Amino acid sequence: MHKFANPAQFNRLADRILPWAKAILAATLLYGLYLALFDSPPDRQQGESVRIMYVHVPAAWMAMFCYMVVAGASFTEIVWRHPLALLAGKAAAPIGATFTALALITGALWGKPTWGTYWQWDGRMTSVLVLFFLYLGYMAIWRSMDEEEKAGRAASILALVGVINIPIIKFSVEWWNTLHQPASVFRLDGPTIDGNMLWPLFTMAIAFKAYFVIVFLYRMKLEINRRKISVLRMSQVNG
Amino acid sequence: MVFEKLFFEVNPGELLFLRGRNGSGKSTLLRVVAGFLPVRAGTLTYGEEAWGRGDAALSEALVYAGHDNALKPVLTLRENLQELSRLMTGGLLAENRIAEAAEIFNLGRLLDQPVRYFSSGQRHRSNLMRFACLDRPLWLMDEPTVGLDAENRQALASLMKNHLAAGGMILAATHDPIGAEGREIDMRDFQPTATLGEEWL
Amino acid sequence: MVFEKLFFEVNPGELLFLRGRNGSGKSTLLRVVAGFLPVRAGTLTYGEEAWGRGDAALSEALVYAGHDNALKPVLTLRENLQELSRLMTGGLLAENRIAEAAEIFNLGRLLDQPVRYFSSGQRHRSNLMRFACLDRPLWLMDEPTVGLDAENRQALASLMKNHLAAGGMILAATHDPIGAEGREIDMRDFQPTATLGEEWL
Amino acid sequence: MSTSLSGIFFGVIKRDIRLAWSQGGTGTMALSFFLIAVTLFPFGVGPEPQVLARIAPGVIWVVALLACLISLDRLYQADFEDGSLDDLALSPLGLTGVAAAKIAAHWISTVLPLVVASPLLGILMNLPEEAYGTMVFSLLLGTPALSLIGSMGAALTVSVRRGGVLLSLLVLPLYVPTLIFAVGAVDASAGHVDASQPLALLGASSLLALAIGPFVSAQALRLSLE
Amino acid sequence: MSTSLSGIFFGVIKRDIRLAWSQGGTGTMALSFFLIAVTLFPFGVGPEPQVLARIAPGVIWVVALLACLISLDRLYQADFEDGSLDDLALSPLGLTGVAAAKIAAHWISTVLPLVVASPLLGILMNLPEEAYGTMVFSLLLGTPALSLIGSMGAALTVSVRRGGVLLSLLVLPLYVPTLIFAVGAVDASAGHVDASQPLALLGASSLLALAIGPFVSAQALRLSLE
Ligand code: HEM
Ligand SMILES: Nc1ncnc2c1ncn2[C@@H]1O[C@H](COP(=O)(O)OP(=O)(O)OP(=O)(O)O)[C@@H](O)[C@H]1O
Ligand SMILES: Nc1ncnc2c1ncn2[C@@H]1O[C@H](COP(=O)(O)OP(=O)(O)OP(=O)(O)O)[C@@H](O)[C@H]1O
Ligand SMILES: [Mg+2]
Ligand SMILES: [Mg+2]
Repeated sequence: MHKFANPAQFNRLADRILPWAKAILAATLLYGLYLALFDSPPDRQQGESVRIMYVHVPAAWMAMFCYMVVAGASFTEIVWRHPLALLAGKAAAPIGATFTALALITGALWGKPTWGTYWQWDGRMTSVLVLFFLYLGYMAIWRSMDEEEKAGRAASILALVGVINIPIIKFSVEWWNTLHQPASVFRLDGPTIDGNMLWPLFTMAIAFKAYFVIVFLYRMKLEINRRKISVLRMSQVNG
Repeated sequence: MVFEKLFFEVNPGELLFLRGRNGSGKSTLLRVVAGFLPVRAGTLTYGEEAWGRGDAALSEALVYAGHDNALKPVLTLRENLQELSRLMTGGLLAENRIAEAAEIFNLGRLLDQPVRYFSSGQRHRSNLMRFACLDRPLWLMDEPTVGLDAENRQALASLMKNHLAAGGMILAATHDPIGAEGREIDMRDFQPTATLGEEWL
Repeated sequence: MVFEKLFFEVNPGELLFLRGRNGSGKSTLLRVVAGFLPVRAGTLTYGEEAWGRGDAALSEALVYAGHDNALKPVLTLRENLQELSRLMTGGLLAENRIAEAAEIFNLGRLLDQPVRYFSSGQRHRSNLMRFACLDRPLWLMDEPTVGLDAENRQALASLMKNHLAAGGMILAATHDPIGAEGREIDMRDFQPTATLGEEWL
Repeated sequence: MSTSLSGIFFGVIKRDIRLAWSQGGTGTMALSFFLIAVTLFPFGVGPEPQVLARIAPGVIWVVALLACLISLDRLYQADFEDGSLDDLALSPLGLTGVAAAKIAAHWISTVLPLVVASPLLGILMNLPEEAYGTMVFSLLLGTPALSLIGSMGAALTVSVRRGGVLLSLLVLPLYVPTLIFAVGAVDASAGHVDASQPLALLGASSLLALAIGPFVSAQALRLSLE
Repeated sequence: MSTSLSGIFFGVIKRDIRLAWSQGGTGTMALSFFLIAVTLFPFGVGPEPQVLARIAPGVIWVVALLACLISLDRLYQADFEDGSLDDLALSPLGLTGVAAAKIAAHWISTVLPLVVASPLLGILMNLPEEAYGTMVFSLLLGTPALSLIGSMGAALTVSVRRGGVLLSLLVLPLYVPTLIFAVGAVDASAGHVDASQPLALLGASSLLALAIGPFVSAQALRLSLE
């Protein structure tokens, strides 16, 4: 594990992964978009607007997934004081925030034709909005503190406290029976979505994941370089 | 920052001065010893035992006075001292104990004044009174002479000497001569290095 | 507090030390001269003219450095100095001027570092740089030696001497010997009295 | 010298209550903010009684929450700035105990007065009579969560200049569940519906906050000493 | 050395905007508070679109006012604490000019972003479409009064620890007229009524605040130096 604490090692690993991730992204995104836009049937009730799903659902999954990445990195940092973990959280958070915003926006756009309103204060939307604010808070702490490391640890504490929100998002549709769709893909009794829709959905989900990996790795490399600069600066101050 | 090749010990009855240029890490080192900053490598031992951050044993062994005077401006000097004592021991100080401590720094007259009216030197002396009020073996003093007039520097010196004579230990960072005898540690001898290892450079 | 029988003058090329015990009113007097505190009785004159609080003439004649270092932690030392200059003159300082001033206190290396990383002594020296950066005849210095190491005290002394040689005036409150020659005012000679007149007693 | 941990614990509580009610303390201030901000709403929304009655529980709770937030800003900040936090950290009680004591003191000195004043605002906002009891009860049950969650945020932002507003960003989203349960309960009793389920959830969120609040606060405070 | 007063004036504005948007500044933070606090109201009041639409102008204005208030807290406090206030007082521009520059910087860096963000909150609060224009315009016209009045309060409380909440006490009542005119204007256009009269009053209150704000602030700051 501590082998990857070495930034040079990490950079080498990242460089090996990046081309693969780019290839997967290109392939799945093109294929997924083709399937989603042309090759999948319109919904019986919703018509063409159902195509928003192929962005909305993967984005919502990624929003939660990124948060778990941030939380995992935070846990690693708190327990083992692992410098790369610190940066991993910092690198993942803005991506997660972007996906969360995307899920919120596509959800709102989808809501207008289906429910007749952009926004409703139901449990799921609310808890996703809270998730968005948690991301903002996490990034704000990073920005607001004097020293990187201290800021990162403070942000990590917040991220861990905020994990409570993830099960709330997941189960909100069951706890409060509201407008939003209950789980129809990841269910104990198997998916209830039609296979014609399931397949493009998964392709898009893979594309989103690949996109995450690419941006994440680039951001990590950036953060490592920034870190080097600030170390240089500090050693200058200390003479 | 990290210190390299830093090794020293303080024995009962001993006074250790930290000397060094501005920014050489004196305050940082004191805060490490007080347990505020983590020890990245190496160990800190007290008697036989290793000291961790936030150990109860640690808090019952030392008195620390840093750059800031930990005084509440709305409380009087006496109330400030009583709050400190209650925080450190759970009990109040005897009145005559306070009066004696105030005499040392010539603050008797000000005991029942709210601290917000004090001049900078008076505040600093009020903060130094904690050393006379709490019975703890190890004193950590960060620039204790700052802003003191000649008379009060002597008072400080004799307070420190008494503590040493009673078997206490003192670690003091200062630029001024204090007037008490002690060994010196020159911070120049320990190269501070950057917080992160070489691989980041 | 009010000073009784206080009379002094500073002439071009002259350095005046305010001496006195803690709480004798040195800082207060400096703040009166700087125009922060009102003069309750008597007058303060500069050249031929009386000085009032907040006079523009007053602000263009003096530089003041008090107990706090007026530095913004998020800005670098250079930015702090530029902001100060812009506030006092509306213009920016020449780069070589800043570089020279930084050399005096050995801060050249730190010019482009955010001030939040500085140790207490480094901050204090950064604050003293204002004297070298602004061209004003009267310097008001409240405990300028606090927390400085030996080397920097010398630098301060020679900075002060240069200013005096150029016909400047300095009023400095301090407990430490500074190493520059000057007249001393002993605050003991002026009994401070209560703020309100006798008729209230 | 024998140390008495309970002596220290109650000592910290007493100290903080005293400071909160001394000159410039947060005690009176949060209360006044609460009163003034609630009275702003009739100005902002207009004086129609039905509208006011409809929004009364929500406004009272939201403003109580904001008042609490504003006072939290300086929960640890004041001690941090004057160096007392170093002393708190050196207390034999340990930082978790100190944080617990400070949170208790905050609740007693600052939040409890809001609870006591809330019926008065109920009158101003034309709250239905049936709802008064539940409102006060929901405040008693839910506000400890506000102090506890707020303490975590305050501790995280303590070494941040202008932490106050960052604090809001961190803490307000975490207040949302408490707010929803509380207003749910008050609305239920205003509409003569059984309020026991939202009240139970409210109590549960206070308990959850109690379980992690002091510990997380202590960790964050330790960080700020570094 | 020649001094350029306008150079100083714009220098102070630039300095303060830079500090507000630098690490930990109030710029981003007031904005986040605004967004979060407005979103709390639907939680508190419940999601019914008609109710929300009815109270939207009031809530948005009240919360903008509170966000402004919170950021005002440190308008002079930060300079007071680190000793820069002494420097500001010694500037040849004079304290009145400095106060004017700082108020301008506060409005630009902290309040303007709120105005820009307000249409978004209009959507969240289900504000009637006709009212958007007037809302933004009323904010543009009325918020300078908030900065100006707030500056007086901030200056008065600058030497008081925990001035923040004392500040609310002083400033909130003075905000009431501005609030009434502004909400009146927005409500008028939401109901297709002519809003020019309340808007004129709103502009007048900003002008009045402009006339006395910087001067009173300077006097109060002088006091705090003593
Ligand atoms: C802004 C509003 C919305 C938000 C924040 C939101 C959020 C979410 C989230 C977080 C998920 C992932 C849930 C999980 O994996 O368990 C999800 C899934 C989903 N959403 Fe939304 N959503 C919104 C609006 C909508 C609308 C308007 C529709 C369509 C009528 C919709 C349809 C779906 C569907 C079909 C799923 C997949 C459910 C599953 O398979 O688990 N959502 N949404
Ligand atoms: N606001 C105030 N009201 C009344 N008295 C005050 C006030 N502030 C300070 N004093 C008193 O005025 C006296 C002078 O204070 P001043 O700060 O000028 O002393 P000083 O000579 O600078 O001391 P030091 O060497 O400690 O800095 C002190 O005795 C102090 O207690
Ligand atoms: N948060 C920080 N992170 C990294 N380095 C820091 C930090 N704070 C201070 N430093 C640097 O650590 C060095 C040691 O600072 P320290 O305060 O211990 O010095 P000091 O010996 O007490 O100096 P002084 O005599 O000026 O008080 C300084 O060079 C300072 O720039
Ligand atoms: Mg130091
Ligand atoms: Mg003084």
